[in-house]
Amino acid sequence: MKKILTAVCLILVIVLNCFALASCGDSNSTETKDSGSAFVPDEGLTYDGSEVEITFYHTMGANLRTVLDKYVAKFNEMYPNIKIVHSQEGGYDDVRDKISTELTVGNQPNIAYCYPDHVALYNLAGSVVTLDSFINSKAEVTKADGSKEVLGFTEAQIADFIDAYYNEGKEFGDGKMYTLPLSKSTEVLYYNKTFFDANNLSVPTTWDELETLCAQILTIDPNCIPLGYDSEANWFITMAEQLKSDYTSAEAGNHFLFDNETNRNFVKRFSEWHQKGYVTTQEIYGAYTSGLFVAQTGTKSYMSIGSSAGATHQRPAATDDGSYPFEVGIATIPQADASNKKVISQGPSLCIFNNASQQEVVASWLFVKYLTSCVEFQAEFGMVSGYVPVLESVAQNPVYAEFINTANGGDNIAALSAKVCLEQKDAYYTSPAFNGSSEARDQVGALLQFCMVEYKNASDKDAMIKKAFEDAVAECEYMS
Amino acid sequence: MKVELRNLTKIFPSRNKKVGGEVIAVNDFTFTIPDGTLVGLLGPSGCGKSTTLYMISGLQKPSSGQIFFGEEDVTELSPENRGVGLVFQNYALYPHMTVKQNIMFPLQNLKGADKLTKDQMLERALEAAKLVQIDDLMDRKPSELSGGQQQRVAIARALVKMPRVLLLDEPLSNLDARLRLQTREEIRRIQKETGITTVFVTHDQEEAMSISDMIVVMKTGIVQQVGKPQDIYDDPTNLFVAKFLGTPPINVFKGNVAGGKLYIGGAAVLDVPGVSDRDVTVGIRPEGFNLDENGALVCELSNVEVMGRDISIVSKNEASLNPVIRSIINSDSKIDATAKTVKYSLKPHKVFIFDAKTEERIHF
Amino acid sequence: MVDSKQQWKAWIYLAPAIVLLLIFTVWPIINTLVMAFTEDYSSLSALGGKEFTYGIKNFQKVIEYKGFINCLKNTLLLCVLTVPISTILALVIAVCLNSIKFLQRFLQTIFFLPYVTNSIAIGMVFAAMFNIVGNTAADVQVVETVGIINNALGLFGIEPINWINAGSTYAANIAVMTVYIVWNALPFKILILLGGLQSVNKQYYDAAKIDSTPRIRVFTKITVPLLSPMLAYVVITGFIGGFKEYSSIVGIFGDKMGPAGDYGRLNTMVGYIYDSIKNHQGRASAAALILFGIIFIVTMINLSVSKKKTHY
Amino acid sequence: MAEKKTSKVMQERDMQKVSSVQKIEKIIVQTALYLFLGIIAIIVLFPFYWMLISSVKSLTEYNLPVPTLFPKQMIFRNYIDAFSTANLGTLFTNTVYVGVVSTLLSLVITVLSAFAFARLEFKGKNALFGALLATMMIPGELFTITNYSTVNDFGWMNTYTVLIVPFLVSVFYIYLLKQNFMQIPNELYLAAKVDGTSDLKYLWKVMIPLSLPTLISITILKMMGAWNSYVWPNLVANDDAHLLITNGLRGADFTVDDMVNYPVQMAAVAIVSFPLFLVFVFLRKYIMKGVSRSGIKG
Repeated sequence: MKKILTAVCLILVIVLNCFALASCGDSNSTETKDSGSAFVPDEGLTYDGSEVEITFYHTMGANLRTVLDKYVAKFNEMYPNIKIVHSQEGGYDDVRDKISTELTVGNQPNIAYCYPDHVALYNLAGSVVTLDSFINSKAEVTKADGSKEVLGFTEAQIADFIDAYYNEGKEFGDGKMYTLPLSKSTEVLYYNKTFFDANNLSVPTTWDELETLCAQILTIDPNCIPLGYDSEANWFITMAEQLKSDYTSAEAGNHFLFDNETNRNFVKRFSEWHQKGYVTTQEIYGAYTSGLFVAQTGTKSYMSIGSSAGATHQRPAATDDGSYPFEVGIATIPQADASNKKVISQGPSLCIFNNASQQEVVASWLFVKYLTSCVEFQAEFGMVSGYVPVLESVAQNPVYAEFINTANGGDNIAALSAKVCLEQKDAYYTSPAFNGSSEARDQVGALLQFCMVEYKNASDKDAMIKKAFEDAVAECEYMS
Repeated sequence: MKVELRNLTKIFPSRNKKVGGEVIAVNDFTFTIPDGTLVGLLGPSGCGKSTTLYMISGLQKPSSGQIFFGEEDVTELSPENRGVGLVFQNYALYPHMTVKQNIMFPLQNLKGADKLTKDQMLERALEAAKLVQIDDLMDRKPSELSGGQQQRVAIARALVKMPRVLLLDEPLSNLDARLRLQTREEIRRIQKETGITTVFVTHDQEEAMSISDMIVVMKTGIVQQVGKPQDIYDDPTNLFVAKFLGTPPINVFKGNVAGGKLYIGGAAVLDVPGVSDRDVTVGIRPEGFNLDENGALVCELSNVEVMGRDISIVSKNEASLNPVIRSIINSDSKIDATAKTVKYSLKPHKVFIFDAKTEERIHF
Repeated sequence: MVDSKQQWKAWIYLAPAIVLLLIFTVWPIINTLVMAFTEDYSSLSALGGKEFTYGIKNFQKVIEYKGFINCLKNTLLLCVLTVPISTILALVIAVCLNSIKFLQRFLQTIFFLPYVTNSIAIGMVFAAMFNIVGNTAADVQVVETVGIINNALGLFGIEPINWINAGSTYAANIAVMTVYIVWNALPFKILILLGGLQSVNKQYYDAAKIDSTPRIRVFTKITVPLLSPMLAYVVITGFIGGFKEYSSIVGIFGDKMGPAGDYGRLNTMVGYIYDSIKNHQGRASAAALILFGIIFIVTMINLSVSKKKTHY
Repeated sequence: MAEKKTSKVMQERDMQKVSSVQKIEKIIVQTALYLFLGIIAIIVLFPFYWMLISSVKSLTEYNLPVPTLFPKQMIFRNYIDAFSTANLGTLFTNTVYVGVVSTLLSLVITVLSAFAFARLEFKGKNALFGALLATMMIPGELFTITNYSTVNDFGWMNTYTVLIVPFLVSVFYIYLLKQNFMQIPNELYLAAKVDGTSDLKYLWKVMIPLSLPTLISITILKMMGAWNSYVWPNLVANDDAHLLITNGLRGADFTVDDMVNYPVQMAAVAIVSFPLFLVFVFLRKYIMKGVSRSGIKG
């Protein structure tokens, strides 16, 4: 005991000494730089053809990497001196965690898959390159064959982006462009078309219709949960968007606005639905809702709201003769106002990191520009991944058009999903991104889930919901 | 309590599994230990003496044969029901308990009608401690005791439950020479005082001789000779027993018998009437020599050691199977220490002859 | 004995270890201390040029956080439950293993298996075994399956218990965590205790047998005291490990650290540190120092108790 | 003194009865022992069984709400997938290389330090040892960030050095070996001194052979560490040339259309666990000896 006490004293003495040194060092090294300001590339900067190596972190599986490699090769035909080194770093969170550690020593990649809140985090260090000056740049770059291209986007190229996707890159509260969309997905409503047809049910377009429909389905099959919803967070955020109530804002010091009457009301409404057995979610149910939807025995659901990219999981296993036990239908998710549809936009964007070498930055831009604006790549990547291309003109690409034409609720369900996504392209919305936006997302999801679960036992249900909202806001404030 | 062993045999599977086979540790041992005696099991290591002890304790089961305590067959009885006390070679005192706790431990296991109150236990423990004279060390831990003290605690622990039979496994081997002498007297005294039938194992013949009422000499699992210590010393049944007992050890010579005379190295040293002609091995106790100018046994003198009352003479002879011959002579005899040779005559009752092949004793 | 020659020689022997420890252990500890007293420190913000003041605000923030008490409670509760249970169970298993001959090695190998397996995989398996599939928290309930554990309990006529799903009770969650942590902790403890048992002189047991000692008494009066140094070791390391509990909860409940509907319910001290370490390194460091303080105090208590209780 | 009392005590019993009761009791106890151990063994084994069956299930079957206890269809392709998604040859070579080198160096450092603590006298020995033990109580996660920046400053990124050097010193191993060394009688050391044997020679000729089981245990634990390490290698050496087995398999593509392909991941976990399991089976004897000999005492 005495031994260890002495030891601790020893450590403390050493530490206190070093502490003094360290603090001196820190205060001296403070630079005169605005906190969290973004990196803006020099005006008139252009790629001079020098040899650079670009690293790119993503989460692509093997099949997608094959596609990427193919287009890297094509890119290198134009710019042979830009070497692209890309690596799969696990999931989106892994990419974020790795980069935020690497940033501290200046070891970050040049390009990475990102979600808006990741960019907000990186921006604390001012490490993400704003893209506006690149996009608008009229400077010229010489390709390997001697031809030239403009460094920035043309008007037509910008117009070709699906608006909501493109605008997501500007949701950081300062109006600047930080990211470009690579491929996107959304939520769609999968329904058991065979069952709907047999029972003469119509696909719900509003939440009111859905409520009636659930009651109806329960009379047909009492041992079912009519609707399975993948993500409570998406549900909450989408509802706030559909009902035009506040969720978050990018304005500093006033981020978390979701504690309001409208939001409390829909949370209460959905909690009641849950209690009535209308709806369940993946977490609450304890198994994939897609599994519930495709189940052939036991409990089933007849509708499932989930990612458009996961369409193949919403298809029942084929029988021995290759046919499916039921046909899947895909539709836009129910709305508050069927005339003003809102569906969430998710999926990776690309951001570029600041780097000592300006040539690396501009070369990164060239590659990002290539991936986001190349119609062939967007088409092929979309077909392989199940994600939706971010360019409107991809629909005219013959290969992709053929893909969409074959859409059905069986073998070509991925195409069907993509088709629905393309049809609702004007309905996409995105949320403000700031440091803490992912916390807000987690909290509202947990909040909706908490209320759905606790509703049964709470004596004063309104008070319970009110408290849950207050706690969620407090947690967001604390964690951001 | 009389202890009777009938045809006791213990066979172990051989340790070397690849070769297979088995090792006979104890072979057909029949012996009755009279009530209240102190018996020593004596033999070199690996002779089966410890195995025999463990079979009596019940820690090992005999392969065949029976064990009786009095008239009762205890062969199948497990050790806890035999009512024996066992003192281990390393004492096996519980290191985490005080002397008192160690001694009281067996008493706390008594059940039913035998159950004692705490005071009774303390009283019994103290009684046992007094018997081995450690009653002033009751609150010490074993690690705070000397080897001899630990030994006494172990004996007290074995005695405190008043066993029917007390068993001691090499009780003195972990003690230094002085303590050994003292402790063996102690064991003898305690045994006499309690009158408990006691069996102890030793490889030290001196120890066995000094305190035992009876000795069992064993070799490779087979009992060689059973008897009182002096009887065995005076009348060994074979060369092994003759060699194993006695300090200094017996002197052994190559010899032969011809015409009723015993020859060693060509010299007729003794008359052995009635023994037919053959090659023999001759054993002569160190005290079996007389200094005799006319003695037939001529040896080359190496050294003379005066040991107070006696003198010990170290000499050499071609026929000797030992490197040297050691004789003990009364110091009254005169010897010229500078002489080249020494001549001996022999005391017939201290000379044993054994068949050269079977090593069995040949009486004359 | 302390001559100057031995002095410098000792330091030469220790040099490689000390140099590496200074670089990779002591320096990080100092850095942690600095961060803990740098108010609202965040390494990314620091990179962005934000200036910080020094003070104890991080500690205040940690202690004032309402979830912190919850983390502390969970950590303590799991420690207090799992350390004794796993130690006793490991002891019983080790003693049983030590007293059989047939299949001893085989069983020993089996009991060591959890040690060589990836904990994430095992967590997934446990979660699946306790998982109830159904809308358990609704008035209108549709239950698909109650899980293997509930099926097994059903054989004894026990109603299915909602262990880890939406609407489950805190007690049920803790019960599952206890089972899982104990399961995870067993192999190392069995290994240490069995190793200890096998080094105990067999004569003590023979002596006890001769003295007609009942099995229970042999266990409590001989085995346990003779094993007390190993037991103390196992308990102390168990507590240190217990206070660092995190990954096992992730294994069962995922990184949300709680059942659906009540995320964070089972969060622990290290869980809090992990939550904060991404962007609130100041708070994370402060919390780590607080945790170190607690572990230190508990270890001291453990050591002084074991000094009294362990023998020789 | 006791003869009378003893006879009373001992002979009142019906010995024949005692003997048969004894036998029955023994059988019951043995049965109970095996039953207890058997049940625990099943509980211990079940998750493994689960891992193995999960590793041959299809993703669809794995995701069924009611899990199947035996796969309807064995898909051994999962193992091939797990293998082929990562460059297994390089992974194994890298891991073995890092494991062997770091184990050897670690052993040298551990032996030297443990010897200094166990046999040499120097000022501040106890305080230093206490300080080492205290570092074991600090949650190691906190070290990562600082160490990351340290190795970056050293320019060690994506080298074998960064995988080997930072974790060469383990206070736990030093502690274990020191305890072991302390049990070797000091007389041996003094005898060696008298004979003029150098410390190093004594260490090599006496201490090391005598504590071989502990050293083997440390070797195994260290190898296991190399086999299972994930967070640090993933951060500092994630290029193909230095990828370790766990990173290779975990980082490998187990996602299919946004969903983790757990069966393939389970197969990967099984593959990673298997060599460790073999090591334990074959070296069990040494591990047990090492643990018991180190004689851990408070």
